[in-house]
Amino acid sequence: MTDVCTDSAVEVRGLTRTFGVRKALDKVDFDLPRGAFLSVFGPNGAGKTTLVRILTTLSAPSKGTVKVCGLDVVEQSDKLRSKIGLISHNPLLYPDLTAEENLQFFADMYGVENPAQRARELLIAVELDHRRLDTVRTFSRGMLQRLSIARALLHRPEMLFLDEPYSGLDPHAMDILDNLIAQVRHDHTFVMISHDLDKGLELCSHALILARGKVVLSAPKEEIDVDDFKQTYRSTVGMGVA
Amino acid sequence: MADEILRRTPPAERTKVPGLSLRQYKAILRKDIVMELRTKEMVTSMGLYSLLTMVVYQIALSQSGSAFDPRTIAGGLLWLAFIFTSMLGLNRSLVHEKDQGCLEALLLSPVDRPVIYFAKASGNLIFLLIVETLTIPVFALMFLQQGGYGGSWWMIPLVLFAGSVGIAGVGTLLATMSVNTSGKDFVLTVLMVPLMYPLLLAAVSATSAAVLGGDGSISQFWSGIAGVAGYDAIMVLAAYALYEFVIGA
Amino acid sequence: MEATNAELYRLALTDAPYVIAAYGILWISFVAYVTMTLRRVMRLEKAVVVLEESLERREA
Amino acid sequence: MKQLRIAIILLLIGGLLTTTAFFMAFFTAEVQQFGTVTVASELDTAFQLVSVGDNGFSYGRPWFSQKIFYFHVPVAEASFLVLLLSAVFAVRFLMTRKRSFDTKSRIAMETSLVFVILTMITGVLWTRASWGVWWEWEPRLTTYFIMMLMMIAYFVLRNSIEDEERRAVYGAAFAVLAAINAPISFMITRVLESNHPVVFQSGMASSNLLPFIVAQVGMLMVGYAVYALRMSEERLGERIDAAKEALEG
Repeated sequence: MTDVCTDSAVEVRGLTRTFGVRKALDKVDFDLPRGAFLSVFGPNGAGKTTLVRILTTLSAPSKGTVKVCGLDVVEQSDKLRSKIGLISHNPLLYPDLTAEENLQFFADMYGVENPAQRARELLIAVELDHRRLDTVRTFSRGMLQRLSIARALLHRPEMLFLDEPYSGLDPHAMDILDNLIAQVRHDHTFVMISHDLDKGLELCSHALILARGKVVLSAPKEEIDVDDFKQTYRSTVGMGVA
Repeated sequence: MADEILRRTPPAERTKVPGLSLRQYKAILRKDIVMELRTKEMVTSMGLYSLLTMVVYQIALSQSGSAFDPRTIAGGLLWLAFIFTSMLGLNRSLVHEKDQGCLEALLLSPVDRPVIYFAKASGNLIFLLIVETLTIPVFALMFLQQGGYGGSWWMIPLVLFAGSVGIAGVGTLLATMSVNTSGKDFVLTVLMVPLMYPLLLAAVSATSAAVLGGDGSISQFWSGIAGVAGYDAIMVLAAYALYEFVIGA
Repeated sequence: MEATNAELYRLALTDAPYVIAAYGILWISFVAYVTMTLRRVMRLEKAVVVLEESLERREA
Repeated sequence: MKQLRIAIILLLIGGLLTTTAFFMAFFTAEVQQFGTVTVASELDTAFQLVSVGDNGFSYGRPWFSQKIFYFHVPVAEASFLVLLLSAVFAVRFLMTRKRSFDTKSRIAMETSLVFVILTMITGVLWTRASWGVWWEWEPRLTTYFIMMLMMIAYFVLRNSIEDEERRAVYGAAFAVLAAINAPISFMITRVLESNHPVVFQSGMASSNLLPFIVAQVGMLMVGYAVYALRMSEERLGERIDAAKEALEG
């Protein structure tokens, strides 16, 4: 093996994020193998968003080291950014640009070769080709979500981050999203923030519960007893906001 | 077939693309221009705003009598209109980014933060210059008919450009901050006007020299331009240095 | 003679109210600001003592 | 609570020095003259006889309002130094992201604002006494007015941001901009100024210089003491927060 970091997609050591007395994350440790699907659970204010912001290089750790795809999130953030994609409950698309313009714009930002062709093939893949000349403002919630998946996959990332992707979707749109995730599941690593316990457990291969910035539970799915897990989760919700 | 499209690249194929920053700069600028051409939001609202300002000026000058020469305060009136108009546009330009979380998507891409700054500032500069070009003839027609124009023709464009660089440069940073506050427009005004004070003072001095002409106007014009240029150089540099911190917060 | 002299003095002392006002405002503001801050500091110190005592009791 | 003790000691020494300077200003410092008063005949008076001419006896008109300067200038200088201090802490905050630097920067800004307001008040009174007008757009006063507006803007900005860290970053960025902008404002008003009187008469007797220096040293001590006092208050607040966090967690 020439590549030293082949088996760990995420490596978090002693990750602490503080500002003053407030600890958003407190000595978080965990590993995630390549190809895994991690669901992060926790009540509001537990530090889920902060964790994902750090993993996606949007904020820096106060202490500890974080490696994603074998790259340090602070030192090698630029390299890392072209290896990850984010699908959020926010579409992250410009409403006044057309679907095609949006994708081409982000293709330019990522330095994708042949942006026009790449955008087109993704539009076909998410079945939005017929609407490619319409501004995104006119799209339904489900279409937006599909387009935002296409945006996240433009630069062929190794890892995908999902920030509550299901919130605000109707059942039909959820099915489509499930379907798309299933299609890319086999060769991407996933990290998903979720409020929906059942959905999150169904999709994941690893689960993590955060509460008040600390890891309450981190385990592969095989080791998890669903009832116990739900019990633990509920007890953290009772702990409230840090 | 769909499967191949959604696949990731093998790690070996990744290389840093040369000239990426320039491509990103162009992409952001082009996107802003395309969006503006489609919605015409900023230029219409800014243009209308500056026309309304002209009406307000008419009211302000209505009692001054025929002996009063509006040319003596023309520079001040113009820059007053521009500074308040610019804030309208700056605010809009950053609200676009903020609205659907697009700024986050921008920050997630492998783009150097200064590229975002310069692209956004260039876009704002272009829109500001367009509105200024539209406003000047109207202003001249309404207020400067008697007396005429004293300086050389290139003086006004020069001072307009130099002043707008400062407004767009510092304004882009301030708007990036104010867009994340409650009470966006108000905060932008409060931050912007005092910071713009030296620029406006120098620009008004140069503009007045250009409009009035006469003895010593050339030296007054150049000292004004020097002031504006000095301000531009220092403050745009500072804004550029601070942008990375501000946009990441 | 004396009247003119008084006039001279009056002329000199037209400034006086402003000088007095300047110093007065300066001192009063400083004293008021410092006193307010000191009072807040003392109140906070009491609160710190209370809280940290109960913290120690809990840890003990 | 070492800082509190230092604050109080410095406050006492500073108070003592400024009070000494106050008495020196009125009892030992030579009274400056501001023009002359001419009377028809020689007077038996303490006023200095300047010249005897054809149209009477000229006596020096004592420049009483100049006494304001003994404190006005030290306060102004202290305010500017504390603003610089605030900017330095702001830069250090941006480098380290430690909240303590943000607190220091904010408190320094607050202290500076107090001093700037006092500068403004004494400045206005001096303008009234010396020139007979309440306000004069004179470079120094104008600069301080702009500085005051920027400082108020700084607090408006901070208060309109919810997220604590973002508030700190934006505040720091604006503090740096304000500190850069203040000297530019001053220089540009200076350069473009043409028709205003020169404020300072050059040369000062040593009896005037001494209270001036004493007041300056004293005022700097008071300035630092105020800053330290507010800092110790903030520290206490932080300890209370930490204790509450630990108790409730």
